Amino acid sequence: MAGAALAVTGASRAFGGVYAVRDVDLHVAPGELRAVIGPNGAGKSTLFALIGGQLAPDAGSVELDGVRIDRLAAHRRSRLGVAVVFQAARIFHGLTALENVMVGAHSATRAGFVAGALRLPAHHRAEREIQARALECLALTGLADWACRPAEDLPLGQQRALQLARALCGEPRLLLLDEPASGLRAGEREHLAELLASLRRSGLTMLLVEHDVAFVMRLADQITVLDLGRVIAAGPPAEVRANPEVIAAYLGASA
Amino acid sequence: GGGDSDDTIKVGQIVSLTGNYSPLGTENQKSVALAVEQINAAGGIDGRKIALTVKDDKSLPDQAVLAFNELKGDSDAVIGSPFSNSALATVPLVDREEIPYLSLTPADEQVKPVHPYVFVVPALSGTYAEAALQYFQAQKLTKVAVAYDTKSSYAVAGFKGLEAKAGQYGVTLNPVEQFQTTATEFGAVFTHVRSSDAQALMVWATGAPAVALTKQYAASGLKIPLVLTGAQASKLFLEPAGAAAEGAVVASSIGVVGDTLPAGEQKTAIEELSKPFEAKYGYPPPQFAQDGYSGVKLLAAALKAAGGTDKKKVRDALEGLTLTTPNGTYKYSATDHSGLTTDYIAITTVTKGAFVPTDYSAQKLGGR
Amino acid sequence: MTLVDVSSLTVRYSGATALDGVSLSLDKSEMVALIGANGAGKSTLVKALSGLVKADAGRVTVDGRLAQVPEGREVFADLSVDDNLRLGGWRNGRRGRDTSAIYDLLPALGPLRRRDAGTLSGGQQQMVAIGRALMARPDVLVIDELSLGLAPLVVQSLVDHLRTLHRERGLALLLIEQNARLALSLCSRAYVMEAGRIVLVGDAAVLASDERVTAAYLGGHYE
Amino acid sequence: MSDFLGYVLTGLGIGAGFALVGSGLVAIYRVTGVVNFAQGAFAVIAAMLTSSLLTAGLPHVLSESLAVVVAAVVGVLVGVVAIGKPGTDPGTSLIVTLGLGVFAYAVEIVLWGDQPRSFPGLSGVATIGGARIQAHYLLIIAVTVPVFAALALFFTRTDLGKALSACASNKYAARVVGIDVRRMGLLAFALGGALGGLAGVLTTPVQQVTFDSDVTLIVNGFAAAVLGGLTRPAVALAGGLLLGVTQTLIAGYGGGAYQLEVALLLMLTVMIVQAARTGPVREAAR
Amino acid sequence: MKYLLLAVVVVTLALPPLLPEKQLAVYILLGLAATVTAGVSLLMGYAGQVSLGQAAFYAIGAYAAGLLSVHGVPSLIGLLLAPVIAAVAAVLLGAPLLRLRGHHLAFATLAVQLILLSLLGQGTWAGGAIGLQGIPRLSGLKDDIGYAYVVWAVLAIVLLISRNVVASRAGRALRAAATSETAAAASGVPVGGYRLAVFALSAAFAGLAGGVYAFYLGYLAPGSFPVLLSIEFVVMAVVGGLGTIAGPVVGAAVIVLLVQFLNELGTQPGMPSYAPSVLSYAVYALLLIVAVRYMPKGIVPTARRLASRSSRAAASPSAELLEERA
Ligand SMILES: Nc1ncnc2c1ncn2[C@@H]1O[C@H](COP(=O)(O)OP(=O)(O)OP(=O)(O)O)[C@@H](O)[C@H]1O
Ligand SMILES: Nc1ncnc2c1ncn2[C@@H]1O[C@H](COP(=O)(O)OP(=O)(O)OP(=O)(O)O)[C@@H](O)[C@H]1O
Ligand SMILES: CC(C)C[C@H](N)C(=O)O
Ligand SMILES: [Mg+2]
Ligand SMILES: [Mg+2]
Repeated sequence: MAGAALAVTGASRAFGGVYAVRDVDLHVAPGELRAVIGPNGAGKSTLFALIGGQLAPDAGSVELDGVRIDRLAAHRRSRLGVAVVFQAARIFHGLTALENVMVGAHSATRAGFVAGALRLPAHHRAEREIQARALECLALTGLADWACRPAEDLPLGQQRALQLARALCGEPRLLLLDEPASGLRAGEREHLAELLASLRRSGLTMLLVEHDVAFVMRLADQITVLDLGRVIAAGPPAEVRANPEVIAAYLGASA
Repeated sequence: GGGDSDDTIKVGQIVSLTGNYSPLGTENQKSVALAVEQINAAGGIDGRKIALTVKDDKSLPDQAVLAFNELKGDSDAVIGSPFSNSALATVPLVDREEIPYLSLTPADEQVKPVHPYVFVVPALSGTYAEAALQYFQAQKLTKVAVAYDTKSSYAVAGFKGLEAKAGQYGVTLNPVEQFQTTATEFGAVFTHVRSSDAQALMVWATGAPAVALTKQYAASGLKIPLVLTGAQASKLFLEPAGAAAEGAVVASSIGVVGDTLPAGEQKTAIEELSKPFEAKYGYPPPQFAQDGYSGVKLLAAALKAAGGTDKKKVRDALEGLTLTTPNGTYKYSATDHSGLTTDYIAITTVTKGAFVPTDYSAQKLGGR
Repeated sequence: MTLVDVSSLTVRYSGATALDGVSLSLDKSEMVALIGANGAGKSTLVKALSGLVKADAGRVTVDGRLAQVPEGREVFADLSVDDNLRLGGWRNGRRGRDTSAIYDLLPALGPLRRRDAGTLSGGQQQMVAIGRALMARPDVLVIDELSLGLAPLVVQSLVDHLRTLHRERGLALLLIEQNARLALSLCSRAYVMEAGRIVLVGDAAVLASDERVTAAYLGGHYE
Repeated sequence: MSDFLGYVLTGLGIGAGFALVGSGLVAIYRVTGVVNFAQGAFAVIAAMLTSSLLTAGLPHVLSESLAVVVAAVVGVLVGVVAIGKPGTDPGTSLIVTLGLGVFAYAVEIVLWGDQPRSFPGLSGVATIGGARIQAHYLLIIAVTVPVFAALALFFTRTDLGKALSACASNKYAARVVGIDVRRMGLLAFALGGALGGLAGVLTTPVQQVTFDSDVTLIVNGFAAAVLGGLTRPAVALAGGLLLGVTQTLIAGYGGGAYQLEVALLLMLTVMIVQAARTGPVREAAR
Repeated sequence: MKYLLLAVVVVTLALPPLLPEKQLAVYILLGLAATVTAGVSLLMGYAGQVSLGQAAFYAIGAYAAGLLSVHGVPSLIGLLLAPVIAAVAAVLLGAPLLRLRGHHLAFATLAVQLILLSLLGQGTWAGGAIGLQGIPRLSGLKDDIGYAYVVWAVLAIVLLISRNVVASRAGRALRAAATSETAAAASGVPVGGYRLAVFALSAAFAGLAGGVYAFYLGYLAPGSFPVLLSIEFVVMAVVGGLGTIAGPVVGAAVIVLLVQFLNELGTQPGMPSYAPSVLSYAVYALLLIVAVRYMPKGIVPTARRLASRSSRAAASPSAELLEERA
C-alpha cells in the first residue's frame, strides 16, 4: 500500500497558557521518512499526538492526502491509515503478544458485535487472516517466540517492539514512531534500522522521533528540528547537522 | 391442600422480625405465640391444637409475597404482617388462594373494597384519623399541620383519612408535609409549621422516622402539641425517643391504657393478655401485642364457629363474628371486614415515659 | 571494601527464570557497567538490589545507601516536580531535602518545579527520575537506562556530573545503558549478561575490544 | 429570610457531616488509591459504640473519644485485609472493602441489633440572625473546619503527608525511594477510620444510625469528596457544605424530602462534567 | 471438556422434575442470578467496568415486562421487549455515564439504581412502594417446572452470546481498551462505542432475566431490587471468576446455595431472628474476601489451573493459550 502525504499547517497546542507546539508547519511527501528531533520538551510527542488524534490542536490543520483529519477521533484516523508507536510502551495487559498485534488490525475488518456474537463464517475467515498477518508482523519485529506469552511479561525492549508490530499489522499509510529505538542494544538497533529502511522502500510514509542522532542521520530523508514548540530548522540530514542553532540547542559537541 | 385430615390446625404468620418494622413485628409475634400457647394449653380448638409457622418478611413487601407463597400450600389461615405495604402486596394472592387472612396492619385499602378473605385486626388508619379529628374538635384545635411518610401505605391512608373527614370536624390541614421512611432530617418540616398558624402537628409514620422526628421536634422550639398514632404506642417508640417524647399525644388502641378502664368485659379481655404477657416479658403489652393477640382470638373463635378448617366456612364464620378482644369488640360483617370504631381508640399523652389517657379520653372511656 | 555483593542469585517470575545464579560485586567508589540484550535480566537484578523482587535463591547484601533510577522513569505523576525530588531524600531526614543542587545540575527542570510530573515530556520525566535518585545522596547509585529518551546534550552533562560525583564524593555506580560504548567508557569494570546469567566480566576497556561484545553491543552502534 | 438563614445554617451543619465522612474517603484514596466502601461502617460502628458506652455510664467526650479510637483500629483492620497482601490492585481492594462493609453489617447486627440508635449531643438551640439552629450543628461545624484545615496542611505541607500521597501516585516508585507503602497504607486506613468515626459520633445526635446507614453516609460522603477529585480535602469540604445546603434548601422550598436523590444527582452531574473536562484519565506510561 | 459440558446439560435438563417445590424455586432464582451475573462478568472482566447498579437493569426488565403485560400486552412480547428496553435504558444512561471510569463509574451506577428505586417507590403507575401486582404468568406456563426450563434456556443463550462476543474481534478490542484506551483507539477501536455496546448487552441480559422473574413471581416491588442485590451480582462474578464463561454460573450457584443453606440454618428454632441476615451478610463478605485473597482469579480459573496441573497430558502451553479465548 502506498504511503500517504501529510500536511500539518500552523498547528498549535498549549497547556495552561504555555505552548507545547506553536505554529508548526510540516509537509511530508508520500513514502518519505521524516525525522523530528529537538531537546526534551520541545513538543515532538505533542506534535505526534496532534497528528495521531490523542490531542486536538488549538489552531491549525492536519491533512492526510488532502483530507482534513484534525477533528477526527483517533480511531477514525486509524481507519484512514495512521498508526502510532508511542513513546511509552502502551501495550495491552492480559492479552498475549499475538492478540496485542491482532488488535492493531482492528480497522482492517468490519465484523462487529453481531457477527461476533452469532459466529458468522465471515468473522471466522477474517480472524484467520488477521492471525496470519499478526504472526508475520511478530516475526518481522523478532518477537515470534513471544507470540503466546502475556504481553506484560515481555521485557521493556520487547514491549516497544510489540508496539511496532501492532502498528504494522494495521497496514498503515502513515506511521508515527516516537523513540522506537530507545532501550534497544546495538544489535537490536541495527535490526530496527533495517526494518525501517525496508518499510521505506515499500513506500510507507514515516515520521520518526529519536534521540540517537546517528540512527536518525542514517535513516531520515529530511529532518525537522523543534525547539520550544517551534520549528527551528528543516532540511536534509547533513544540512541540519551542521546548523549552529541546532548544535547549540540540541546536539552539543558530541554529535 | 388444607389440614383437614391432620389433627393440627396450621396457621402461618408473616411478620417483620427484622428491618424497620421489627419493633412492631416482634410484639406481634410474642403475643400471637402467647395466644396460641394459651389455646393449646386449654386443649386446642375442638381438640385440635394450633401449629404456628412463622416467616420473616424483613419489612419488605416482596419478602412477604415470598413468605405467603411458601405458606399457602399448607396453611389453614394466615396472620399477616404489621407492615402495611407487605399486607397490600399479599392481598391479591389471598384473593387468589382463598385462605382466611387476618391482617395486623391498619391500611384502609385492605378492606375498602372488601376482599373476601381479608380481615383487618387493628383499627383502620382512617379510624385513627377520625378519632384524632374528634379529639381536635373537642380541644378546639381547628388548624392542624400534618406530616406523613409517603412510602408507608399506613401513613398515606391515615393522611387520606384526615383529608376526607377534616371538613366534617371543622379542621383545616395546613401545611401538609411529606417525607420518606429513610428521612433523618426534619428541620424544613418544623420551619414550615412554625411559619404557619397551625395549632397542632399530626405525624403519620412508623419506626425510625417517627423517632427522629420526635427528637428533633423537642429541639425545634415548637410549642404546639405533637400528635402521633398507634404506630408509636409502644415502648419501642418511647425508649429510643426518651425524654423528647414527653408530652406527645398518641392515639392508641384502648388495650394500651387497659389499667385505667373500669372493670368489665373489656378489661377482662385485656387482662387475659396483659397479665401473662407482663409476667413473661416484664413490660405491659404494647399496641402491636394487642393486635396479634386479638387476631388469634378472632381466628380461634371463627374456627370454632366453623367447626373445622374449611376455608370458606371459616371465612363465613368471621363475617358473622362478634367478639370482645383486648382491642375492643369486633363486629365483622359481609360489608365490613374491619372490626373497630373510634370508640376503641384512646388518646393518650406520654407522661413520665408511659401512655396516660388524656382527660378527654378518660372521660370517654370511663363513661362506658 | 565491597558495597554490593550478590551471590548465586536466582529470581523466577511465575515459572520463567529471569536470573539464574548471578554473582556480582561492587566496591566502594567503583563504576561498573552491566550490559546485555533485551530480556537478559538486567532490570530484574536491579530490582533485587533494592528488594523490589524476592530472591528465589542466593543472597544480596548492600552496605551503605543505595538509590536507583528505575527503568521506565516511574515518577510520581500527580506530585509536583519539586515534591518528586524531595521524596528522593525521604530516607535522609529533613535536612536532606534541599533540592536546589538538582536544579543547578538539570536547569531544564527549574521552570517546571511546580508542574505535576505526570505532565512532563518523556525526557523531562527521566531527568526527574535521575534527580530524585541523586537526592538520596547515595553511596551506590544504580541507574537502569541512563540515556533513555534524553537529548544528547543532557546525556553529556549527566555523564560529566556522574564523573564529578565519583571523583569528589566517591560515588559508586552500577550503570545499565543502551549505549554500551558510552557505558564502557565511563566505567572501569563491566558485566555482560545473557539469558539470566553473567557470561563475561572484566575490565571495561578490555571488554570494549572483546569481539563477543563488539558484535552484539557495540558493533552496529551509530556513534 | 430567617427561614432561609435557618436552612443554610442547618445545611452547613449537615454538609459538614457529609464532608467528614468524605474526608476519610479522601485520606484513604489519596494514599492507597482505594475507594473505601467500608467508610460508612466506621461511622456506624463508632456511633453505635458511643451509644453503648454512654448507656454504660461513661461520660461524654470520653465515650466519643474511645469510639473514635476504636474506629481507627477498625480502620487498620480493614486496611490489613484490603491492602495487606502485596500486589493487590486498588480495584480489587475496592471490592474487598465492599465485602468488609457487608461483613460489618453482620457484626453490627449481632452487637447492636438492627434498630436505629442515637444518643444526645449538645442540647439547646442557638439563634443566629433570627434563625434557629440546633446547637449541635454548630458543634459539628466547629469541629469539621479545623479538622479539614489540619488535613489539608498535613497532606500538602508535611513530608509525611507528601510521602503518603506518593504511595497512591506511584506505588512502585514509592518503594524505590524507600517509602514503606504498606505501612503508609495502613496509616491512611487508621486516619480514615478515625475520621469516619468522628463523623459518626458527631452526626448521630442529630440523626440516628442503623446498621445500614452506611449506604447513605457513603453516598453523601463520596458525593462531597468527588468534587475535590477525591484527593483535595479543602474542596471536599466545600463539596460537602454545598451538598448539605442544597439538600436543606430543596427540603425547605421544594417540598418532599428527596434528600438522597438530590445528593445523587448532584454527584452524577459533577462527575460527568469533570470527566468531560479532563478527558479520559491519564494512563500510567510504563 | 466436551463430556463435562454434556454432563452439565444432562443434569440441568433432568433436575427440574426431580426437585421438590421449594428447591425448584431456588433452582429458578439461581438461573436468574447467573444470567445477570454473566452480564456483570462480561462488563467487569472484559470491559474493565465495575457496575454496582446492575440490579437496576434487572428491575427495568422486570418492570417493563410486568407493566406491559398488566396493560394487556401478550406476555411473550413483554418478555422479548424486556431486554430491549433494558438495553435502550443502558444506552441512554451509558452515553453520559461511561465517560466515567473505575470507582466513579461504580458509584454512578449505584446512584442510578438508588434513583430508580426511589422513582419506582414514588410512582403510582409502577405500583409505588407496595409493588406492581397482578402480573399474569407467561402464556402457556402454569407451573414452576416450566419456568425452570425457560430460565435455564435463557441462561444458555446468554452464555453462548457472551462466549462468542468474548472470542470475537470486538471482544479482543474491549479487553485491549481495558488497559490502554489510548493505544486501543490508536489501533482503530472505537472505545466509547464498544463500551456502550457491552454496557447495553449486559443490561439486556439483566433485563431478560428480570422479565422472566416478573412472570415467574407475578409481583414486583422496589424492595426486590436492593443495592445489596447489585453487590451480590458483583460478588458472584468475582467469586466465580471474572472473564470466564462458567464463572457466573459457578459463582451464582455457590452463593445462592450457601445463602439458602444458611437461611435454613438461621431459621432453625432457637436462632435469633436476625440470624438469617447476619449469616448471609457474613458469608458474602467472607466468600468475597477469601476469593479475592486466595483465588484472585475466582473459582473457575483456579480450578482449571489445578486441573491442568494435574493432567500433564495437556498440549503445549502455547497451544493451550491459543485455544483459551477461542
Ligand atoms: N498534559 C500536559 N500538561 C501540561 N504540559 C504538558 C502536557 N503534556 C506535555 N506538556 C508539556 O509540553 C511540552 C512538550 O512536551 P512533549 O512531550 O511534546 O515533548 P517532547 O519533545 O516529546 O520531549 P521528549 O523528547 O522529552 O519526549 C513539555 O514542556 C511538556 O512538559
Ligand atoms: N513481571 C514479570 N513477569 C514475568 N516475567 C517477567 C517479568 N518481568 C520480567 N520478566 C522476564 O524476565 C526476563 C528478564 O527481564 P528484565 O526486565 O530483567 O530484562 P532486561 O535485561 O532488563 O531487559 P531490557 O533491556 O528490555 O530492559 C525476561 O525474559 C522477561 O520476560
Ligand atoms: C400501626 C401499625 C400496626 C402499622 C404500621 N404503622 C404500618 O405502617 O404498616
Ligand atoms: Mg516525547
Ligand atoms: Mg530492563
